[in-house]
Amino acid sequence: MSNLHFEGLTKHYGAVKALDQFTHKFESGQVHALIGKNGSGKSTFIKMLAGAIQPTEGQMFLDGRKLEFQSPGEANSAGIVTVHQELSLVPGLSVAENIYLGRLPKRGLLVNWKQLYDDSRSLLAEIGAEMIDPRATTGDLSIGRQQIVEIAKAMSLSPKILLLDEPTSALAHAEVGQLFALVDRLRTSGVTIIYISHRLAELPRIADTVTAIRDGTLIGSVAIDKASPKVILDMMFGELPPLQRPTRHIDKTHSALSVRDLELAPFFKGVSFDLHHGEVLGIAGMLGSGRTELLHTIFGARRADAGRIAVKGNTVSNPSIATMKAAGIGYASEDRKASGLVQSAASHANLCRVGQKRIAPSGWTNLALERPFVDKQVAGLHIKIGDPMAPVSSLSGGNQQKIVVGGLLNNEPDILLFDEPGRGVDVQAKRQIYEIIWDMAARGLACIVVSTELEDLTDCCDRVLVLHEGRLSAEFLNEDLDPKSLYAACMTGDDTGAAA
Amino acid sequence: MTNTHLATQLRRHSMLLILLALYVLVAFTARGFMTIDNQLNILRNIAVPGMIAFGMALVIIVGEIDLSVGSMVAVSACLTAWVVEKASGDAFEPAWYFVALGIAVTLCFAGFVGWFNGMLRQRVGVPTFISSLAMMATLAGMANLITNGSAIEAFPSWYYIIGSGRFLGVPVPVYLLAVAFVFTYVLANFTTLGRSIYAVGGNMEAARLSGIDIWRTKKICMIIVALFAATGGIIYSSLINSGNPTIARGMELEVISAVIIGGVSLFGGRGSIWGAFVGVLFLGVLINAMTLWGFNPYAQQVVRGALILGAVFVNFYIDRK
Amino acid sequence: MTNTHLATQLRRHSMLLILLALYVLVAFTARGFMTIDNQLNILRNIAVPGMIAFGMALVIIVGEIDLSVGSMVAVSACLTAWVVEKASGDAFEPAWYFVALGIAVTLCFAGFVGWFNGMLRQRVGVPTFISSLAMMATLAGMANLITNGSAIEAFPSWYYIIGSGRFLGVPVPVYLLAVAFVFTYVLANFTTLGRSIYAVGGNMEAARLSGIDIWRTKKICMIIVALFAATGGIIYSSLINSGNPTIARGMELEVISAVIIGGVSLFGGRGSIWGAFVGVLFLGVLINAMTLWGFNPYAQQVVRGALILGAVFVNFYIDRK
Amino acid sequence: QDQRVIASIVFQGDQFMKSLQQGVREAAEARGAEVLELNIDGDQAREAQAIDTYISRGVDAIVIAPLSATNSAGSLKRARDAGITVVALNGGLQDKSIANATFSTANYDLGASSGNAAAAFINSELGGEAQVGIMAFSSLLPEQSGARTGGFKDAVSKGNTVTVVTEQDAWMPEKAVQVATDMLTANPQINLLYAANEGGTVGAMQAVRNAGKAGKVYVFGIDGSEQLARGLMAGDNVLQATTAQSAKDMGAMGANAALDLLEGGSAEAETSVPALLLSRADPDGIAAFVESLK
Ligand SMILES: Nc1ncnc2c1ncn2[C@@H]1O[C@H](COP(=O)(O)OP(=O)(O)OP(=O)(O)O)[C@@H](O)[C@H]1O
Ligand SMILES: Nc1ncnc2c1ncn2[C@@H]1O[C@H](COP(=O)(O)OP(=O)(O)OP(=O)(O)O)[C@@H](O)[C@H]1O
Ligand SMILES: [Mg+2]
Ligand SMILES: [Mg+2]
Repeated sequence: MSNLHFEGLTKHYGAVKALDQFTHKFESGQVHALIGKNGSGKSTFIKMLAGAIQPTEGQMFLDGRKLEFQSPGEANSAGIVTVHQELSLVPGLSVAENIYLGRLPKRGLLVNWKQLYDDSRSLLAEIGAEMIDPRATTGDLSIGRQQIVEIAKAMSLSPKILLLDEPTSALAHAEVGQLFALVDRLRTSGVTIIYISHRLAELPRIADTVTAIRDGTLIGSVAIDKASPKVILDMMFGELPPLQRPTRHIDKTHSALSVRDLELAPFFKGVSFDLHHGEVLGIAGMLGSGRTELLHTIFGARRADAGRIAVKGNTVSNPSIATMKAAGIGYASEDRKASGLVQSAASHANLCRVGQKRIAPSGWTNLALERPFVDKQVAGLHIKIGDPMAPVSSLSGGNQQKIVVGGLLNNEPDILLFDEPGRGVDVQAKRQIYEIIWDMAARGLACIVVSTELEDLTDCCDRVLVLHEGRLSAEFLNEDLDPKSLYAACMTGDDTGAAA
Repeated sequence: MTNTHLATQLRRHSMLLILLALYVLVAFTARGFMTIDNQLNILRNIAVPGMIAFGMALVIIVGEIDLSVGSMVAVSACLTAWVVEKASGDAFEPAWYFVALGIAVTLCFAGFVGWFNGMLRQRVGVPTFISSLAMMATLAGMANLITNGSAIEAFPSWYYIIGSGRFLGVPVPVYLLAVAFVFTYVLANFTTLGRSIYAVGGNMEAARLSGIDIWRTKKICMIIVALFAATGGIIYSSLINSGNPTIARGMELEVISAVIIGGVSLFGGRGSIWGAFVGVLFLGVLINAMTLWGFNPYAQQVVRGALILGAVFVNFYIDRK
Repeated sequence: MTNTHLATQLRRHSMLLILLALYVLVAFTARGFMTIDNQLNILRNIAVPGMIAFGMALVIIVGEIDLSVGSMVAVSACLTAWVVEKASGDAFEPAWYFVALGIAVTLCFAGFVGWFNGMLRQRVGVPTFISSLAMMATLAGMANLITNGSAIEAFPSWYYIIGSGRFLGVPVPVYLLAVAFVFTYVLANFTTLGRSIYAVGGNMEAARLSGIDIWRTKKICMIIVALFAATGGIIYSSLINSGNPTIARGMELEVISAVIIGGVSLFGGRGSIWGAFVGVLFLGVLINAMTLWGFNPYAQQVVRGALILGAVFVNFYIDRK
Repeated sequence: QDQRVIASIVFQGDQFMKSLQQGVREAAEARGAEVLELNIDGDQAREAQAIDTYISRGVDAIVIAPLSATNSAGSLKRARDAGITVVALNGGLQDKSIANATFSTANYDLGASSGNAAAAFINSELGGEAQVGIMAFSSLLPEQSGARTGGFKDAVSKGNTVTVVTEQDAWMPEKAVQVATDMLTANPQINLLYAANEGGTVGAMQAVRNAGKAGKVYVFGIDGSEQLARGLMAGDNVLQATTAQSAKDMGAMGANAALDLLEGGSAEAETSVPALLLSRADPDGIAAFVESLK
């Protein structure tokens, strides 16, 4: 039995108090949910416990024994194992090597490859992921599967304490179910689990207690049966006004975007739909169902094999990013880090990148010329930034997402494609982003929103299409939107979308 | 508050401070260093590596590299001389338009090579490190082939002006350096193309999805550095009054060091033209100091290496703090 | 299925196929190429760049670079000769243990420099590109200082064996090359350290979080390449029977090209020792063919550059398909 | 009167250049002058820049081994115009009006000296016929390399039937070993190798030894060093002759001429320093040369 105890744990980054005087005790053999809005210090806490960073002050105890880690390896040997928020896999190595990274089985001086593959295979089977080949190159797997590899890696360390930092943010429902079954099993066998998630709906399904941090300070901890959604939100944000999706009348005489028989092998085929001015259209589908590719194709980032795309009634003959942008389309990528933002650049530069030609049509530009466009979006979207010239990587996920949106708005688009706008963003930030989307829709903008979290779609969209096995299989209008029927529509037939 | 502000400023300009420290050191130990004449000398000596460094800074910021600039300098000097010689039919004093033709042909050739490097990167994905390395051998060979190994002397008597002339007491190459600085500085800081360069180097995919023509951006940078290298070759051809295939050997590494010493990140997306200038000046002062100190040439290599290491060390150390 | 399998295999070994194509081309056009003697010549000629390339492959896979290997070869040759000379007090035929001492001192020195490069990277974050560039100048200067600019001839008569001897008809350096190959091949593919090298180069943070000592891993790679360079210097000192500071100039770029031609990614994490060997062999065959063809040295540079470009082009093109 | 300052500039880090600078330094310091040394590493532009730096530094004299007989002229003329005494060593300058004094051994003569020795050898030992392989440094320093091989070729064919089978570039010793080995493989008929500098000569000598062709292939070279001297004295009969220059003497003459001129004296405008043939047949000459290197 292992009790985790913290005394005044504190981490400062210069003037930033990422975590301040954290004093708390986690009961052993339970699943503890740790919640808080973006940048509240959750990952910082986890990283200290994992030995990835050292506390500025304060102490950590396991069963009364003081913990002092100089490296992640030491934490592992103490039985504390972490699945970090950012995927930490080596893309060029095999799945098996990633699972046993740093601890490959040896025979004499050499790696025992047979044992490595056998162990990995049985471990993957144990967690219900036998479809993953231990010899496969990790970088070739989908994000979801990489996440499973990450969890397998944690399991291989036979943890006493397991720390999961947003393990589900990239997982689809079926995979989340698998993960929860695994967590249940571990709990039964006495493992203590600390679980960070922004998906508040999944907490009752998995957690025993809920602990909230706000701005680096511990707010409180309650048992799950006392943690109604309102209690949780109050702990996270203080008072939060209820979300009201406005009902709008959409004029369907003119379509902003019409897509006909679009095909991109092997992802989708015969995709046709219309998007109207002022409409927010959701596209649901399982992980890996090809929604990102669909958006990319519409945006001209990939070339369709067949089909026709018309913007405001005019067929675009040769879709490329440049022509689509000129036609008024904007695209917000699903991965802020890899393709949405230039992380090394300032918030200022990221806000001006997409709309460059509009901000400075002559090709000459300067900071003073650009500043109004930056200020406008910072104010309009309530982006919290200290210095707009500081690298965008120093912002929280929610604010980074707003920078993405702000950058697009500076190009004054008519149609916006949002790929996973809510990924890794806290509830409040997510609501703000919805409100921004509605605001824009009210001004006649047409939006497409893709999300793996079906609740996002039901909360946000006027109409939802389901992409299933490469075809649009269902359509829901806003009055009959609810996550359950949406989920059922995504799941009809077998679940090859996630397994193929 | 002002204190941390000062500290930040200090850190941002740490390389400049190190350069100043070197200046003071040399001023007190090398006779003749602090004369105006010598200062102008330094500027003239860094003119060619300097302008190439500005172009190289753009290339590195956009996420590429060009190892062929040294050979490009050599081949440009030779090509200019060769064209003048062929065009003027060995006249003793070739007319100005033959010189203009030589310069034009050379610049076109350089532009083409730069474009070709960029094209290889785009169409076949060959990393510029390797394609430009192969280009380095090819161009060096071409310089030798054109001149058949010996220097071509074909310029009119006034041609010296480009490399060794003075205007208002200041050497002509210094003006060219200034033009190159202003050009790249403005490009990097005050044009949308400059913004695109940083974006492409910082995150190619994000830049592409923003509708930036990433390949065009990269090619422009490759072309600019090639053009500057060609200009450098023309300046040198004037300085030594002939097209000589042996010049500028190893200059690529000198230029790249300067750029990196000046704080441009080899990973792309970060750095400034001003930083590249500070880096070039640092190396220029170092070489000048070595010449003035005049001690054992072998020890000079060691001291030079050690001073570079020391400067980079201190710079990174301050940065880290 | 077998068809795609074949295609995959073809793609994986595309550089090997290009090498074979070159072989066939040269075999039909260069007299004396296909003799056993010449083949052994090629192997002996690539022995030194080859072993350094294996070490360099590890360094590049782990995400670093070392530009000082050429100077390291030179300084090692000189240091060995210098130690033998000083220790044996100019005896006409120095005893074997003085030679052993010379070799030992040289290897220790090289190991220290490799460690020092790694240490600078760790403690101050100086990129190895720049620190090893400074080290290149420093070591070159040291080689000249030690020998005072001229070659030191201090070896006993049997010393030639290391660089020019034969055993069962095969030159000794070829055995050393084979040992270096097996050593690095096994290290990279069959040891935990080797897998850590790939992990650190592929994702430094992930490797660190898995409890891998990333700095130790990087340092080991830097030390290995330095040791191989030192061994190369010793082989050369035997080949030319003296410690000469002018050898191996520019070898760093040759070695790095070979490694990259062999498919090792400059961004780290990907590549193989076998690939590095293919790259080295490609360059070795090319240089040998040039000599056998015997045409104009200037044209050789152009042809060489063009063939490298062509090979890399075709290789990347096949890879892309 | 201040101490006189002499800048001593060479273009390469080899034995010859080192001895040259040593000669300048010793002679100048013996007469109380200060010496600034520089090696411009084969870079014409760097040479021009260094000379300009010395002009603005206001040195009294420049004693230089110019990188090129023609290209180095421009900046040295500027130095002369600025009132600096210019002494050219080694190859000298084509335009004789620039240097106050010149001490040179023409590169062509160096080649011819080895060529004459080779001609005699071919005549007496090889029956007047030879198949020759040449190693030069034309992509490093085209002018010098061309003059040295030209001199050799002209001299060696006098009275003999000489075929130049192949001509390659190889000037660093370890590369030269490889190139020479490849040359011998490709052209087994070669029985004489000529190399135009020290590295090439060392490489050719070692390649013949390694290939076990001692007694079948003979080597002639240029430049002198301790290693080459030993090669000439070795019993394997590989290296036959090489032509050195009296580098230290040349340097000392240069420095003295410069100081003489500065002190109001005069100096010969042109002095030809004879090439120094080191030959297997003349052990005393070799010994004397080795002594001069110390
Ligand atoms: N290396 C760092 N340097 C400076 N500040 C940092 C660093 N890492 C984190 N911070 C700051 O510390 C605070 C807490 O960050 P942390 O990553 O712990 O938040 P989080 O609760 O995990 O947020 P999210 O839900 O977005 O993952 C934030 O304000 C963040 O900007
Ligand atoms: N470049 C590629 N090469 C091969 N397969 C790919 C490539 N890109 C994506 N895939 C695969 O195509 C399928 C569709 O991927 P896509 O990213 O479009 O799905 P998605 O519905 O957007 O899901 P996600 O939630 O992961 O974004 C996945 O199985 C993915 O692994
Ligand atoms: Mg976090
Ligand atoms: Mg997607």
